[in-house]
Amino acid sequence: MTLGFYPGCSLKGSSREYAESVLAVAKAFDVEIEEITDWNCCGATAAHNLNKELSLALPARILSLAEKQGLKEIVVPCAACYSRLTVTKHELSKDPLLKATVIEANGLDYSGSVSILNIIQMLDKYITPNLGGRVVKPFDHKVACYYGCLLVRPHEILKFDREEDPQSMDILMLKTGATPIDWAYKTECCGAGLSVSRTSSVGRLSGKIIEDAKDRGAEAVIVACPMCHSNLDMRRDAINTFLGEKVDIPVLYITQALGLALGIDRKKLGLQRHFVKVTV
Amino acid sequence: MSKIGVFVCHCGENISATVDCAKVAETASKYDGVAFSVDYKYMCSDPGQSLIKSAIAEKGLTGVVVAACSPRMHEPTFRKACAEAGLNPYMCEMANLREHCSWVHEKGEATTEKATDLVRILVEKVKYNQSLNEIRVPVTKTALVIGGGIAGIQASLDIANTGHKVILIEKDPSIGGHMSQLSETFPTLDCSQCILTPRMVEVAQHPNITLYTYAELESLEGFIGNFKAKIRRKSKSLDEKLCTGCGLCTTKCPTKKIPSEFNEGLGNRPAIYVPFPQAVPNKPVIDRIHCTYYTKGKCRICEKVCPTQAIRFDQEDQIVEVEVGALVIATGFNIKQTDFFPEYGYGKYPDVITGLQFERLASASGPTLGEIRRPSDGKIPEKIVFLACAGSRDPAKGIPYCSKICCMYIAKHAMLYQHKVHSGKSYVFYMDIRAGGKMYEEFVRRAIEDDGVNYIRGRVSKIYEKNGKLIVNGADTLLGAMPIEIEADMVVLATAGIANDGAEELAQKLHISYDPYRFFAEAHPKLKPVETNTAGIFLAGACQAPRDIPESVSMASGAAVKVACLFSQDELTREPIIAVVNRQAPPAYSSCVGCFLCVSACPYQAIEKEEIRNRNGELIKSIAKVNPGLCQGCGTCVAFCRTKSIDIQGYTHEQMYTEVLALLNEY
Amino acid sequence: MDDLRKRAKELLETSAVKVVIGYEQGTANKTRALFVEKAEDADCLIFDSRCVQNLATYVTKREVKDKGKMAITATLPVMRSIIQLASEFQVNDNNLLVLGITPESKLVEFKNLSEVETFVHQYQIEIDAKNKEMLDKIAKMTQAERWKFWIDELSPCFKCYACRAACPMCYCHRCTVDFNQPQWIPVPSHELGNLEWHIMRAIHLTGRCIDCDACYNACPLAIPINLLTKRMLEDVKINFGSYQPSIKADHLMSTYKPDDKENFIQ
Amino acid sequence: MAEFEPKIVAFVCNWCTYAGADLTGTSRIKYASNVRILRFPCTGRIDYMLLLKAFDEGADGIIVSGCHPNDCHYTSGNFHARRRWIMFRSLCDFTGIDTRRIKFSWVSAAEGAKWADIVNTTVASIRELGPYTEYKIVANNPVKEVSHG
Repeated sequence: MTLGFYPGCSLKGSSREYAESVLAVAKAFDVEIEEITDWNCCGATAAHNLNKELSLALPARILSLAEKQGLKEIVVPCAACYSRLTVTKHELSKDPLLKATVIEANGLDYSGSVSILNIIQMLDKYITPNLGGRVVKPFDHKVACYYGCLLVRPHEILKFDREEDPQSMDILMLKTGATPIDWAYKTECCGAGLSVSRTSSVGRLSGKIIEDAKDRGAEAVIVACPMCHSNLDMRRDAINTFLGEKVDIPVLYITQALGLALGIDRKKLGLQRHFVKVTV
Repeated sequence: MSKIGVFVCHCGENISATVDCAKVAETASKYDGVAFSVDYKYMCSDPGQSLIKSAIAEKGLTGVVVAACSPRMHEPTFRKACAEAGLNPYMCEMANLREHCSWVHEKGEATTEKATDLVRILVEKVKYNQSLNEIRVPVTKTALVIGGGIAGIQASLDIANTGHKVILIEKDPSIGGHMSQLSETFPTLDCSQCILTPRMVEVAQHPNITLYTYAELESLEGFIGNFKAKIRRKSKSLDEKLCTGCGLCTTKCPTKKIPSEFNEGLGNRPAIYVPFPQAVPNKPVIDRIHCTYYTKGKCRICEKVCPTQAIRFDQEDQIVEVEVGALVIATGFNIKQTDFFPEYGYGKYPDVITGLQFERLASASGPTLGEIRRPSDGKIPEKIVFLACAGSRDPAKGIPYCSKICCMYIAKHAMLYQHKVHSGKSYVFYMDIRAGGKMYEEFVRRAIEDDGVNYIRGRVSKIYEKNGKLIVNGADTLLGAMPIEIEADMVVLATAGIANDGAEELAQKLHISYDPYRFFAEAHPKLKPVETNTAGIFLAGACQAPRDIPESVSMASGAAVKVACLFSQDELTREPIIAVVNRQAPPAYSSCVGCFLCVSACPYQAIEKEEIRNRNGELIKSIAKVNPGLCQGCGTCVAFCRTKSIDIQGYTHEQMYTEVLALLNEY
Repeated sequence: MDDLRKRAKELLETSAVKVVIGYEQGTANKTRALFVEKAEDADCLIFDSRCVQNLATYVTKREVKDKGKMAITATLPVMRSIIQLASEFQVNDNNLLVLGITPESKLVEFKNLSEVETFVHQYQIEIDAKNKEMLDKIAKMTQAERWKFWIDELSPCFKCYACRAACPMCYCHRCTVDFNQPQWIPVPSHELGNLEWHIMRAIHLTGRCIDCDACYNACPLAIPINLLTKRMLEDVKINFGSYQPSIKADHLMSTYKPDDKENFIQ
Repeated sequence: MAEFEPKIVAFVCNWCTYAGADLTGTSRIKYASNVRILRFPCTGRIDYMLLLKAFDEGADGIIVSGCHPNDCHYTSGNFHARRRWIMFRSLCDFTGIDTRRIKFSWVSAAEGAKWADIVNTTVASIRELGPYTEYKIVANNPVKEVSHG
């Protein structure tokens, strides 16, 4: 079966390496990936703060396109996109009137038949069951798995993992040979969209995350969200300013860490693109 | 042929000011079946009542309509007057000319016309009234009290002291309940055990009280005054008559590491154990789940060391059947455990404890002998944080209600901590301080002002462990939601008070209702707080809602008085306004077809199956039967029955149908 | 349907049941109910698409019941009726054996009624398109048009009670219309009395009617009285959730939820 | 011609609405005199057949009222009644009975003013709707002879 792929803006821009690593890992396991044609913005942040119908119409269009393309299942690696798409599906399923409005606005059929997978669900479904013997270079490091906000919340809608103390990434990393640490900042805010407007706030918020990871001996932080990644990686200067020391723990996408364990070429995983040099 | 008397009251001028009473009486005199009609100034006065009585006697009235005030006011008065004159009181009806007519309309023809209509309706109804007799049921003057906490103890003692027999059952090996676990009590700080244990002993020694510990209700049948209860006495593996309570077995038992329920898991107990030193009865039971002999088939050390050979490994549960006239339910409450709180670590931090665990730490008889030491390493905490409303008042957690006792016990905990750890710092995160109660607010102020407890108005979002400390992240909403981080050594969660385990099952056994939170429902939130919807079953204490000790005790005494009132009569009389299933001659026996849909419609479980059998005992038909002891006369079943086989006395099909017809048909 | 005949024969021969209720060839190419008491008569049993009469109506009849244990040829609507009847204590495993006929016309024998229930629950009760359209049409009329529609439709009814006789749920020995103290519903044929009778019937069937259309099929005047029960079925679905007959569950109209929703009580 | 005076029948429960109407009286709040109250133990007792009977006999409007949800003297009589009302009202609507003429309400023993208001608004709206002629015409239709044979 072909797995649909919604990259969203980040994976085509600032987080190309995330897309690269997702595709590299999928390829390694012969998972057929097909990008949704003519996809559009998921409406994260801007739309859903301003206009409810628009914020639902945008993701609905993506899901409609996927349906049209004959996709049954799509993977959405960006946590924000995942959240928007899932929330939309949920809202439309419980309000037929809203659904009708959105269908009319988009001019596209929408049945809600496409299932949406976040990256962890995708890996758990297609990769980890076939992992046996494929881990050639165990990722033998202490890692801090950082989930951020949108991957596990709101629980009522996503129904994924435990919202206060999620475990799914830790379990997955364990299988790559890593040692996940027990730490307190798994779901604390990284500063998100303030990255551009209030960099110092991001420095403080992300700083606390990096600090706790460091204090508990993590050698790498593992993430599954481009926003988290850019705040923890790209804003490392601001973080270091806040911490008053230079902390050089690298931040890896879970697909990158997995790729390394599978022995995939570092370049193919886009590790060279990070601001904080990936030494692990 | 009916001979109905109509008595129109002026109520001074209350009615006559807007209604032409003489005309109403005159019009009524022309109605079919009206033998006598009169108006009078004050019908409820002695001369007014005499007027009715003499008319009944002289005219041989078969029915009476008093057109006066609301029947909710004087129906009993006039029915009594009728009864005194030898007319069945239920042959008397009232037309409400005052509250529903003269007081709410202006003087005029329309008002008088309405008054005559109201009289006519009742005249027609009375034609279909039937003589009814009060229902009498005998009373078994023994009470069953379920639950041996402070509420159950108080209720048992109060009932027993009125001279009636009481059977008290408790599911644990000892009575005492949660109160026996407490260290000191607010707002006086007197020691809980010191005030409770004398009561426990009194229960054990009272000649009117039969105490069954380690026992639970198996089933209940019957109705007010006449219940039959089956009680399961769980096997204690012990001959209680032989046991002297010397305790040798408990010291010799090799299985010693079982978390003690009494100490909320902060201490251990052996497999044969007495829950606590002051237990009543002070005799051990064997916990068969943990006992080596029951699990592995070997050991029997207790049997060997027992000086009186009281151990009985082969003892079985025993079912005791008792007949009782009333029940008091006092099964208490429970609290949420720390694992209910993911944000506070799913219970994985040993130093995040519940309020009840803190009670055990603070108790002189507790695992730390009253020293506040944290469970993980036994260190005395230098900084302690108390969280009020852990779960309570939190709709997202499914507990929107206030647990009521936490504000007070947290103040007490913080105070006790400050008294015991002078250098320590204590913080309380709260939403509101609810200290309504005698000396309660003063008590909280004392904690804040005299003992220096830091009260912070705000919620805690997260607790995590770092370098051996518990990092408490909260906000102070009085300082503009300023984030606050406290590095604490120990955290106490005032976890929500919840209904006890098995509350639903018990409610179903008792046929009483419970609220969405599984607390038992009172019959009326204001005026019947200790009654349930099942007559003869009363509630006491925290099984009804979170309650503190004084409230539980007052409720228990209230319930006891209700029982005593019931037991003051040899027979109960009830208004005969109840539903009745019709009976006919064989072969039909009744028009009821036995679909029993009425059974689920009845709010009182008053409808039962009656099996009609022939002489050979073969079942001919099953039909519904209303238990007159339980029926409260709402009539929900009546409107529901497809065959119109149930009718309600006083509001029968014929009566109500006639009222509608009489109202709309002009005469 | 050889296997049906064979099984009926066995059941009667072994005295496992005393009577098998099924269909036989009637006159005018119609089928009618057959009560087989002797094994040799089992050969008269037939089953084909013409067999639409709801046989469940017979299992509550004294004359049939008194014969002893019954077996019944039961299509899906009949099975649904039987489950509803079981929930009302009218039949049970001791007096009834169900020889089910699946919508694919396969014979299945059920060990007990709870197996029947499980089977029945695989299928939702759905109102057919034609009637649904009719319901919509009536709903779209003005109130006055609806009044006229029903008064006109019900006007020819002369209360023959064929609808009642055909309905498996109308098993009461004394119906409300037979009640005369007071006379709730006037005896003669009159629009208002007719309306009252049919409203009452629909209310009594609310939450119990399994939508078999037996009432409509029995009506000699083809009055669409089944629309009333269909409308109730739809309303139950909207207000309290889909109806499925169930032996153990409480009857829909003899229970309530504290948060039942309505929008008309002031 | 005199102004049309609607005939309104009120079916109320003894414990809440009847007592509430008593309170309207004790508070001396005035309301239209068109209503006649019939007292039932509980809304659970109110048979829908009686409502039809009231229209049969010439009522122009009907009020059905009882205790608010959770306040029922018998705990759940009003909940049962509410279910029946939901279905009965819908069936009436489906058969073309004018449901605007049946007012359902919850009036507690403390809501004397609400009772007056319910009566007044009902009387006003029925006055506007006029007599229930539709029903009356049909009610006055002659009984049909049915020839058997």
